Amino acid sequence: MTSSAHEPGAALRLHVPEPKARPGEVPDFSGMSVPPAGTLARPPIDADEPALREYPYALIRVLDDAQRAVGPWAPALTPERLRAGLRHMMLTRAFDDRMLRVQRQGKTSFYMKSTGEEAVAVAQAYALDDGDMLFPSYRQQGLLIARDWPLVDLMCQIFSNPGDRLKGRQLPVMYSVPEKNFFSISGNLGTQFPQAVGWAMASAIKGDTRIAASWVGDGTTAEGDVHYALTFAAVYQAPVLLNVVNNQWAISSFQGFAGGERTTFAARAIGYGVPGLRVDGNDFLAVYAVTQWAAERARRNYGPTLIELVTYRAAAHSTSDDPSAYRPQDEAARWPLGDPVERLKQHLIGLGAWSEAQHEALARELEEHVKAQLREAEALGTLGTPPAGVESLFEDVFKDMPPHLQRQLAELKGA
Amino acid sequence: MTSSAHEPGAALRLHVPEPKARPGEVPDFSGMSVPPAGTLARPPIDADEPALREYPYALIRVLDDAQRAVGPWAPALTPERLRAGLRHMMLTRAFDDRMLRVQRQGKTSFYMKSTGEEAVAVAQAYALDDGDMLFPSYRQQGLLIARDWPLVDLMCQIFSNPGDRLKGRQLPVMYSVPEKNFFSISGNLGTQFPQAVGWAMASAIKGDTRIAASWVGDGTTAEGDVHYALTFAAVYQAPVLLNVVNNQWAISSFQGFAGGERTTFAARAIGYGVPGLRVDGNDFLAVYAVTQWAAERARRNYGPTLIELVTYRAAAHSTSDDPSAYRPQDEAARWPLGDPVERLKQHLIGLGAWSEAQHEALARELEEHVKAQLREAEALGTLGTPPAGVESLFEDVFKDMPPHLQRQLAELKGA
Amino acid sequence: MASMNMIQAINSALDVTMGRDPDIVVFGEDVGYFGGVFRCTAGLQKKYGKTRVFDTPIAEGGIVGTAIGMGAYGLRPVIEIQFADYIYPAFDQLVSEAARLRYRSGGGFHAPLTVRAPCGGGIFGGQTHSQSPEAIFTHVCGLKTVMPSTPYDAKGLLIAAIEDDDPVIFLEPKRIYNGPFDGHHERPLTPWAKHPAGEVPEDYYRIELGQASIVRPGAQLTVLAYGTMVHVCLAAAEEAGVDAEVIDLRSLVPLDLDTIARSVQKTGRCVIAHEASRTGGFGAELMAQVQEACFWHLEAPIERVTGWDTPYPHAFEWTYFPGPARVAKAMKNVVEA
Amino acid sequence: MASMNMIQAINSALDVTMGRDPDIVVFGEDVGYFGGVFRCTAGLQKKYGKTRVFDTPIAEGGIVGTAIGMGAYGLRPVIEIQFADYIYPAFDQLVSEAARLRYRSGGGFHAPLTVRAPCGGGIFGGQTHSQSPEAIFTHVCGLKTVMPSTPYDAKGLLIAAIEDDDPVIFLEPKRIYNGPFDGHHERPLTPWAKHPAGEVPEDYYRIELGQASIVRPGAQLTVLAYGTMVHVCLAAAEEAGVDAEVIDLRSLVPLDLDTIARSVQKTGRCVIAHEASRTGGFGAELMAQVQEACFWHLEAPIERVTGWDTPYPHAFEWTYFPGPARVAKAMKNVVEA
Ligand SMILES: Cc1ncc(C[n+]2csc(CCOP(=O)(O)OP(=O)(O)O)c2C)c(N)n1
Ligand SMILES: Cc1ncc(C[n+]2csc(CCOP(=O)(O)OP(=O)(O)O)c2C)c(N)n1
Ligand SMILES: [Mg+2]
Ligand SMILES: [Mg+2]
Repeated sequence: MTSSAHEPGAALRLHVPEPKARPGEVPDFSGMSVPPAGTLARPPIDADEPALREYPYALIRVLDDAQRAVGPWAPALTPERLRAGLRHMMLTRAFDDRMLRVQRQGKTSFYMKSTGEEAVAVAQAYALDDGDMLFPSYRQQGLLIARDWPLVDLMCQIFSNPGDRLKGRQLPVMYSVPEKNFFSISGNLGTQFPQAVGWAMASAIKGDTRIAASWVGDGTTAEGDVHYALTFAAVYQAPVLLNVVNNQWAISSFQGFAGGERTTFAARAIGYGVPGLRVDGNDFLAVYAVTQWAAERARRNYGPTLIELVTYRAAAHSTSDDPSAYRPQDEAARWPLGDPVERLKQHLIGLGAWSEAQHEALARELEEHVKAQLREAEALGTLGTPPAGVESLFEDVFKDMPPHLQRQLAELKGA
Repeated sequence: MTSSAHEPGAALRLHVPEPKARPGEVPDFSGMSVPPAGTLARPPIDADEPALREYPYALIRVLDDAQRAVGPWAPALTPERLRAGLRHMMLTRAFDDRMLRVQRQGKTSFYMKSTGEEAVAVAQAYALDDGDMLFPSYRQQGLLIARDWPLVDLMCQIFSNPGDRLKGRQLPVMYSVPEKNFFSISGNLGTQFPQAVGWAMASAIKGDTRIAASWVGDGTTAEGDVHYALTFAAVYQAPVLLNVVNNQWAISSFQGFAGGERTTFAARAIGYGVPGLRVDGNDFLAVYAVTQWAAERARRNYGPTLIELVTYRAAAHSTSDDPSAYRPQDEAARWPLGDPVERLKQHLIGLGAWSEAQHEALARELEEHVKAQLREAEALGTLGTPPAGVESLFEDVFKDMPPHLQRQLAELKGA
Repeated sequence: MASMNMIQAINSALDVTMGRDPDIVVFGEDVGYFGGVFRCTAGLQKKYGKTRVFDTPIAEGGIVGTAIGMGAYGLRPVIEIQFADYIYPAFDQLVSEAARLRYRSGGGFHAPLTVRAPCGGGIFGGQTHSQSPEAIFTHVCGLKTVMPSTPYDAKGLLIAAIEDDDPVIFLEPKRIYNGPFDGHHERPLTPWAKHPAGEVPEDYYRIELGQASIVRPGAQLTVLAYGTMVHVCLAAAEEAGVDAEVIDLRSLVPLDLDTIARSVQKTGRCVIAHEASRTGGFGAELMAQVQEACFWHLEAPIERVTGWDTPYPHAFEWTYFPGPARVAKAMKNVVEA
Repeated sequence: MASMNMIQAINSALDVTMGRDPDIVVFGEDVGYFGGVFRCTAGLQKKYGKTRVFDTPIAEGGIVGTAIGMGAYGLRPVIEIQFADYIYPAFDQLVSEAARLRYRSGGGFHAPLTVRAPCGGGIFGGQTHSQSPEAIFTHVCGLKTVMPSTPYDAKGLLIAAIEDDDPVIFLEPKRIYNGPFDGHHERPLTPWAKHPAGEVPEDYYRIELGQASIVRPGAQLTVLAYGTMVHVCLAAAEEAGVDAEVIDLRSLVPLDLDTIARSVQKTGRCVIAHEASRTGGFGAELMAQVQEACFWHLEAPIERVTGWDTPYPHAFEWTYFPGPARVAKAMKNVVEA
């Protein structure tokens, strides 16, 4: 703005956010501050929110530039556990890559990758207990993979085939796995956030020990449901982790359209008197440590935490999207926080607990695993193979089929 | 909470907020910090939000215990202007008192007083320009009174009589006065907040100089619309004042149920990177000064401000409510920030610009004025006098009456 | 048996079910300490504690959203929306979430919530305290929609709604909270104490959802109504001197089409009444189903008597309200057609 | 004249009106730089600038809420809801605010907004990218609801909607964005270029809201449809070999009852088709109005062909979709009854 816009009597002007770079321009992350790893204190889990007000503006990082774990947030994770984490991240990526190809082959209608964001889901799953309830968005397939849910089950959902336990009703990737305490994913953005708070409130009402966690994207923070979640979580001090995955983009809209130009998403928490932590989302160890802190806090009745995970959506929004129309092609490559798989790999190598050769072997093994699972799933059919008899269309609308649906089913069968 | 609730493995517990005192108990405002007047700096109007982060937790006050104006926020208001403000506050109170009686007499169905909160509406109206657009809630009748709108017009609305320009369609007090740039009040809480932002955005789109202001109560802050308003205002830097009138109660729910137990409502602004100012809402001068600061900021293209006005709802929520069922009867009397009318009166007396005798005379004059206006309004009828012909029932649903409404009108007339 | 008005009957239903099932929780704006602006939850917080009966932020979407999560946990939330007019901020959670959760999760999760909301006009509440939004819910697959017309029914239906494993929208016509209002607003209201259905068992009983009740048998004409309009139609039948069979639907989804069709096939004539505005109201669906099921029996056009297609106006509330005169006129039209 | 698909026709309507009226602003999720996920706003930001065409936060309630405020200021906002399935978070602002503003303010304020939303299924979008929520809007007094079936109509109706001083819900059946889909999903889609209504004037023209169009005159039977179902019904009429008069309603509120009644009084028979689920769908209202206006002319029960009362399922989308076979069967039933 020129100064004349600020003179008395000046005409008002509408500010419309604009990302730093558009297609054809050079990606520009110069405005983003990437503080060194290991510098921030790890506060006691019972710290009051006012003592935590610097955290939303900071960035908790554990892995330094040489991918060594430094500082008070460095979690005590064994090399075995880290290798398992690496494996789950790589499996998530291999699965995503394969499913994209499968969609391109026309075997299903739609797919959404989480490439570049694998640390979010996998490290967070590791820091939570298996009994904790997850209310994810569509980009946390890594949670299920980290909980060792068979890929073939996810694939059957993607194919809407007879192996699909959702009976072909949901868009691909909208999984629902009660066995893994993984809530039914909704196509409607943000709705899961207050639901997670309600689940956590219920757990507290019943004197249970299980907590809840939920995820939304940066763009989704603008929905009213996110405000409801924060309000209810704060008022009732619900044992819940509210995660904002800031992957910089919401389809074609950069995070400035959700308010990211002026402040951080973690800062939202301050307005509710809730701790807000901001973490390097591509740093497996930092994500683990922050989640673990918030989970312990919740479990010990100190209430909710909002976590902003700073990451980058390296792939297209979905198979319906072409990001080259709205952002520079090489933006992902220039992302200052690097790649989560590569960083954990280097960390393990630095620990002497991993090697390039092991890594390559693992990559091949996982690809084979994905292929084998895919064969199993495809054997049950791909999109177009009816997942069940037509009566299943009318089932589960209600617990028991009411007369009008029975009549409609009869009409359909008669047709 | 006992410490056992915080031990590892402890059972979770739901926290349910509870006000400090219930009926029969002694009102307790000990938790409320009332800092001395005049101690806070008045920042430059172009200050960035990060420089303002203490304000949401402070309380801007101008009138000290002796009701002298002190400190950098003390506005340059002439005694004439202050006397006018006092007059408008007293007129608002006299109007409210009379309308309550009128409702008790059965001449209308419903009424809502603003007793104790008169400084909010009157001082804010004074600090804004007449061309600025107001999107109020139902408790800012003082805005219209400060803009010298005839009481008789408000009364006719309350009576739904033939003088009611809203044609008897709205619940009493849901005024709408385009001539005074006073938007139609909605019965649905919070909806006006994003509308005000939209109006302000439009003003900015058109290069206009007029800004917008809106008001919600503490309870209403929980609605999604408040989040939408803050998000859009922040993203587009809309020239708008978003006011939260924290009068401690939302019908029977104390402000803790809106999140007030953990932090202030002004602090919400921080989460959006918007300045949040917290002001003694019963201090006419402080309310004026803060509003004037925010209005100038908006007018000079520095964007929106959230203002929390700390006050107390001294009367019942509405004529349908009986607060003795949920709060101590003498809570209003013990309210630490006093009464806005009394404080401005004492301030003026201290200036040598007012006297007890003048005050009493003015009170009588205003009562007479209200009565005279009431006679005028009642001459046009009270509830039960049809405000217009029945065809008006079908008018204004659409700009032009479509065939189906014409048919229904004919049906009604034929019936 | 005790004499109860509808508020007391609703309170009793909540009390009885909460006593039987520790997983029932009750919450909403002002429902906790205060007991609700209409007093339907009075005394429950004291009896069952603050973590089972509590006040909430003013955020209808948050109330429904958290209730769905609680339902997924295994609780059985009974929530109050202070006025049905204020249910719209919760519309997305109801339509996109509560209604579809069981379906979209292949039966893996469900949301057994009951949403209580006072509805209807006739209390000089203006356009935002008078609405009857049942039709927008009856169009949503996966929701059940119920509206009682007496204290006895209110208690039995509410218990069934709470125990139902599907989400139920339970609309309470506030004009009949205190007595069986027949539309004669100029006359004093008869209290429920003088009405047989104001006699309510203090204990547990259920009225199954999906069963209509023939509140007045008749031969000349079938009248379909629910909520307040049941009483208006009964009065209108007397005043018109028509031997009407008045059916109280009680539950709109699921609908008791058998009872309706049997009656219309008998009488050959039908009037439908509701307070909600006409276009796209539930009366349209009733007319469609009657037409589909009884076309060859119909001897006259079906008529609808409804609120006009306008917001509910404060001053013209009795012009808006489909009172007994309008219903009687429709009855005569249909009988004489 | 130019050959346009429906996306281009919509884009042209926006372009033409924005060029004529500087108070028109266009906004919504991804509509600015990118031009909308369906490309309906492509090129407009470049042409009219960032303050007249812009992206928004993902907050449908905020989009509608700010649009109402802009309307009160004097602008004419045309907003996009990315999918009609995502309109529910904005439901309160639409129903309680936009629809009632003129009425409750005695004509003092109004909200001349146009809400564009792609609707309908048949694109394997699953339950949250397939809905047709028109019925919940047609029940709301103060809203107009429009759904075009061709590029030509889309442009003319959208221009009329934008210029209308009342709020208009403008639903765009995305299955026919690229061609007149007749329900035969197994066959390749014919593009709009091969359809006469794919010829669209590049300049300004209006199609008034509230005027139905007889797209196929016929004597045996009246068919009422809108959006995609118009093409399905035309195909079904051929396949059933029935001389059907197919009426494209185009605007549901206001409704062109005259054209409808004239036709049914002539044919004595009627089939109603829509993609939305059945109970409480707009078909119920159509059936009611036809019954009211034409009872004595009806020679057979009216039939509805609709989506089932279930969410729109991903895999069973063609079982859900009321395709030409089901419509043809209903036509035969009604003609032979
Ligand atoms: C209520 C609602 N509005 C709009 C959409 C369409 N939509 C799907 S994903 C998306 C972008 C979400 O961005 P973000 O929250 O940042 O998550 P990300 O995709 O980046 O993981 C939009 C607008 C939707 N699904 N639901
Ligand atoms: C959407 C909506 N929900 C509920 C209500 C019912 N209601 C009317 S006023 C009120 C309390 C509002 O409290 P607050 O915002 O603090 O304003 P105050 O009355 O104290 O000025 C409630 C719950 C409403 N009008 N609208
Ligand atoms: Mg994102
Ligand atoms: Mg309040």
